Amino acid sequence: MPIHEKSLIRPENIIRHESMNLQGVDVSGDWSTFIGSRTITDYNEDMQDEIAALPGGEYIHRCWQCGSCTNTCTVNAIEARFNPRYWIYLIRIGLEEELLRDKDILWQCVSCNKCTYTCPRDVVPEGVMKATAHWLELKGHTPDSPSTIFDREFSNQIFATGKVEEGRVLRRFFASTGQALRQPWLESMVIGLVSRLPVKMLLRLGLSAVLRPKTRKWSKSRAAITDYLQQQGRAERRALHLSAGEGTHV
Amino acid sequence: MTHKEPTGDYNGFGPGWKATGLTPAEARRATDWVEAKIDRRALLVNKDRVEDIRERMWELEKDGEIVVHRIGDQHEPVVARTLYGWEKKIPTNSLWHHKSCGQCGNIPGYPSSILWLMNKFGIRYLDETDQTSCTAWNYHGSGIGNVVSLAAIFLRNFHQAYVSAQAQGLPVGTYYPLVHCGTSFGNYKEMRIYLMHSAELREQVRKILGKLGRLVDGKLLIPEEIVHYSEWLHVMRHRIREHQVVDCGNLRATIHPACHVYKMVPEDVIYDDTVMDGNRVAVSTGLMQTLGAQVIDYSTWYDCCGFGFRHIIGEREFTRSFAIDRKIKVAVDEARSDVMIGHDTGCITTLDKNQWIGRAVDKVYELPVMADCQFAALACGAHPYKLAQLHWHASPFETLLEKLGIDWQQAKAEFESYLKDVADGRFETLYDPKRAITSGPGFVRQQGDQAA
Amino acid sequence: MSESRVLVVGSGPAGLSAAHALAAAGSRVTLVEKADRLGGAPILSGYARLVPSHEWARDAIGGMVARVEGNQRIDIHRSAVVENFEGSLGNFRAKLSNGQVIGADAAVLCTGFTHFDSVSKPEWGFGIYPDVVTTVQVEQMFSSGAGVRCPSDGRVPDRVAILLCVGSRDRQIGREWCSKICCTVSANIAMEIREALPKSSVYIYYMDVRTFGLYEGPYYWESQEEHRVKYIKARIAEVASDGKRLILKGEDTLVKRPITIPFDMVVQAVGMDPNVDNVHIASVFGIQLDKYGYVRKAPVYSAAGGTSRPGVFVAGAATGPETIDDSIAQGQSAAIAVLAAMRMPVQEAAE
Amino acid sequence: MTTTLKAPTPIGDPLNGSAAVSYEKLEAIFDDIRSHPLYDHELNGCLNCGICTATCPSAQYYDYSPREIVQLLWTENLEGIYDAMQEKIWACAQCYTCAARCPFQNSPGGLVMIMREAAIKHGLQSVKDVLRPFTRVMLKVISTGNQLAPNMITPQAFPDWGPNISKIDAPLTVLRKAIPVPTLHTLDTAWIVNLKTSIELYTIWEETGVLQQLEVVDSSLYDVIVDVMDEKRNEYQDWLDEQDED
Repeated sequence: MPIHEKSLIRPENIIRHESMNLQGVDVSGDWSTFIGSRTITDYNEDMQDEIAALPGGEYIHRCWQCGSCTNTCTVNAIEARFNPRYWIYLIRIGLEEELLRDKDILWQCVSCNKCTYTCPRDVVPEGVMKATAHWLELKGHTPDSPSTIFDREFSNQIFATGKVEEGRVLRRFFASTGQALRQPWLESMVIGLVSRLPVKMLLRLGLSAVLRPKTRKWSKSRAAITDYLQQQGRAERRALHLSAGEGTHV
Repeated sequence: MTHKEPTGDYNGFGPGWKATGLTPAEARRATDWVEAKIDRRALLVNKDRVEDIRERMWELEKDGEIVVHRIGDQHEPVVARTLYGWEKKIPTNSLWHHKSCGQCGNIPGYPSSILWLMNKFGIRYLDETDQTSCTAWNYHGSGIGNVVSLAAIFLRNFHQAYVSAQAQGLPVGTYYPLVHCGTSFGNYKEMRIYLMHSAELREQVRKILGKLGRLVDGKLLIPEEIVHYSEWLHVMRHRIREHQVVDCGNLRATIHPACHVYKMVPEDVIYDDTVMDGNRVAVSTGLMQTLGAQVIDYSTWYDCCGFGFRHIIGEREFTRSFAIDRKIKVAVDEARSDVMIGHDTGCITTLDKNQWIGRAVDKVYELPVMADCQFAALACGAHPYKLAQLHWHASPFETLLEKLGIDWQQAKAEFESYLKDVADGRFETLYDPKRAITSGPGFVRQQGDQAA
Repeated sequence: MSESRVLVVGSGPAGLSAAHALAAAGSRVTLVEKADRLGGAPILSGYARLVPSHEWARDAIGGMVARVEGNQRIDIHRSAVVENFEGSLGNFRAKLSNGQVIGADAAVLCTGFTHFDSVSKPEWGFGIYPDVVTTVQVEQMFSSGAGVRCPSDGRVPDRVAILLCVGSRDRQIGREWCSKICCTVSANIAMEIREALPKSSVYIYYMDVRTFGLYEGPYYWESQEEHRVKYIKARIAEVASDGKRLILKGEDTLVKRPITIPFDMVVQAVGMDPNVDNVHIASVFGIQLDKYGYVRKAPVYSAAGGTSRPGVFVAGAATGPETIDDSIAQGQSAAIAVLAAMRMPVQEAAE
Repeated sequence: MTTTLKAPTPIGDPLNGSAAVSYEKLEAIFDDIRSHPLYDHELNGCLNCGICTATCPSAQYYDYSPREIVQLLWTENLEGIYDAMQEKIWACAQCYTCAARCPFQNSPGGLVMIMREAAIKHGLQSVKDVLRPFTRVMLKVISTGNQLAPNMITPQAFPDWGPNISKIDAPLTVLRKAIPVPTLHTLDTAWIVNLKTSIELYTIWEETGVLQQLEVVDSSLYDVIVDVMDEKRNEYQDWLDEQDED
């Protein structure tokens, strides 16, 4: 007897044995199908504090669920599931499992900050979204994607030299993501650039690629920045009850 | 106690009404006393705000709109108290069995235990074939049916109960209907409320019943009380104890109160301060405690069994999931229950039959499930197979019987050999089958009935 | 004009305020209190710190009691009730249960309310599970100095739930009113628990939060901003126990999923019922009650504090759920109404 | 010239992706629900408190919420009501816990029944799908007044009830005869039902429009039942004629 109201059940809550024989009785499929409960049975009481410990999340506890943020939200206008009010509620009372269901759309905040201006309680929802995306990353809920890898290569180079050299970022990005260096779009772009840019600039670009120049007196600044980031990273991991490891990607 | 007949202006305000003749001061004191002693939930403000449908019934009778089938002396009523401290008369004798299709269909030990207990007390009753299901299961499950059809069926069955005694040469109203099924009980109580509230519904139903010849003096016949068998068991519990032969002292019992028994028309349900401090419906719990068992509370006592009305027929995935996770598992893990006792058809079926399939998801529970009347019969020495018909139960009642000191293997052997007699046409019965037909094809007037 | 005599019934905030105001204006006051001491609910029920002053009830209301007890113009009858009351404005006679007969020009009923009895909602577990308590009991835990502990075993609760609207907004039990003060009181209690037990978590289950007027800031906002109290939009359906902890069942209506959450302690924010004696009081004083069982107020636009009977006035929670501050204000307001009513015949004669 | 204030906003059937449903049909369905004699009895208002959903057994398993049903009706959300009539109303277990607990004394379970009746009246596809497994039961209950029969509980129909439908291995006829209540010695019905009784019941079905309901939902079942009952009526008439002759 197949379930008529199947669309009302989360697929992961259906426990089914396509083929099963119990004590000589064939109970395959529908005959042995069970439904798991969708009831919430506990709160994660650390969750609000964890988000609050990350930059941007400091004022999450003020929220009273008026919905102004969602009403003004740029992303919500085209993606109804993007609902900062709802996520703030989930975080505040610690419904982690529910929040994680939306982990793939949660990072889509475009930081327009309309919510920041409209919030009557100064929650800074945009900051909360940022903190939440960060939280997902730290907790390991967001596997590497091309965009996070690109970000990392980009940042690493800045940390290393205080500058960005696009060619190198691209090369490393392709290497890390296992892509061929020779991409048709890249080739045509390079050809376009070479034919249009002044020779002097081309020379400088070529030299930079070889010599990897640094910002002047960078090593001192780098030490200070790295130190700060590591300190920050350790604090964040502590707040999130994660084992002490590397800070953010330095 | 002398009982003055109601007279004058007040005639019709309930059969028990009589003028007290108290002075205003005495009346005030009496009222204070009642208010102090009454059920704790019957708070001052509230009491006046919840409608007692019976009051409307008496008014309609006074206005000549309906006839009320009264519970009389021949029914030997016992008074019980309901949720708000109101009184409800429970008849204990001269009963008309309004059977349950689910009980008779797949838990036959259910009706046989009730009849057996009644025989033990020498109670007069009628078990006849002129009755239908209330059809509420079908309505709640499929949506086929409507308020008019449900109300008409209610009144047809209760009219038959009213006139049934004529077949034995007895006056109408001799037998009072005792409803076996919880859904019928809840449904009939709802229908009575709708009927009392809606003149239009009464008119629609009156036409139909007129066509069937089911009116009394051209009026609808409405029962004074709608009574569930578990209420009868409840008020009989001390008398049942007198017949008890099996010690239940080391038993941990959980109760599954049936939704349609106590959530539909909740103001009509029996609560008793001596049963769980009046915090739980009294039926079944009161009986089990009286028989000496420990009744253990569990966190999902209020939950439904998972029957689902439609689900049990079309979609048992929900039924079995709910029955195991929310009832059986909790009763076993939390209450360490030896037996779960219920008082309604669907619940017993659901909780009993849906345990086995738990093995499919490694939820292996073995909790005996049976009705309060079956347990009471066992406690009074009834045969577990021949009478309580436990072999229709899928849950492992054998362990329970061992705990009660009943040799089930011997009983089983006795029953198996009895089945040979049955196959040869020799069977025992609780009841004279000739009385089962009271009119129409097959009716035979009994010798001596005229004189009875 | 001879000195006026006024009967004040009840010595809670409203009664203490009315008695003092009348005496200060030169009247002779007879104050009748059915309990053996003055102070009304805040004293008799052992409230802790009051909203919004945060003063201890025994200090704040105690001060009002002392002021009245020390007033020569106020004649106090404790452990007494009015058994009979007849006459008309300017000429009433009241017979007290202690046998005394009092003459009065007018009467002010400050008969207050009764805390909702949670036993009437068995599905919420009060009276079944010892760790289900009422806001009044938590007040007592604070005011007695015992601290918030689970009554079952004396342990410090890790997780406390406060259920709003217990005995309010519930047709099942004939209570179709909002008790007005429970949201604020609950926020206050929640903050006090968090202050006393910083490791605990406190959740408030609500339908709406009605910390009206200026209570919004110091209660609703502050409980969240400073004390991290969590508000969950759910009216709890049932409190059960798994034998170890209490289990709360409800629907989180924002997440749209049922919840069954374990708690150590459940606090029921009990509402304000009409005084259980109101039917009796109404018959003794010949006044009407409203459909909920509170004292029916006369139209307020001409003169506040009137009842259905001229010369009988009313103040405070006798007319419906009321705060302590407003009860005190109404006591004074009724005093003015009494004085004005007694002057009326003089004025009419002059005209 | 007439002006339409409410813009017709047709929606498609979410189940079968069929053509959009006209606003007129949505309105007709809601009118039938609202004009049901019990509608005002079951719906008084809503505090949106969630007690009904909290106590609802189905809400523990399905994305089904009695609170949502009440809200849809209370706010007269015609599309939402129609949508709920595809799947959600069939998830209700009809236990009436919601009604027993509602602080406003609504009956969400009762409202679901009203919506099911309306779904049947309008012959929605969901009704036909949902009621397919009910055929045998409906045949039984309409023709005999008994919902359930011993011979319906077979291992083929109930494999999930396990091997022990009876723990005593004997023919069903013998097992039924071994029940000490004589009215239960039957296989086809839960108890023996008088011929006259089932005809009286059939008259009730006819008079109350239940047979028309059935015709909408399952015309072939309807035909079978009409045949069976005609035969019973003839049989009863023959018996009555015999009585007259005597």
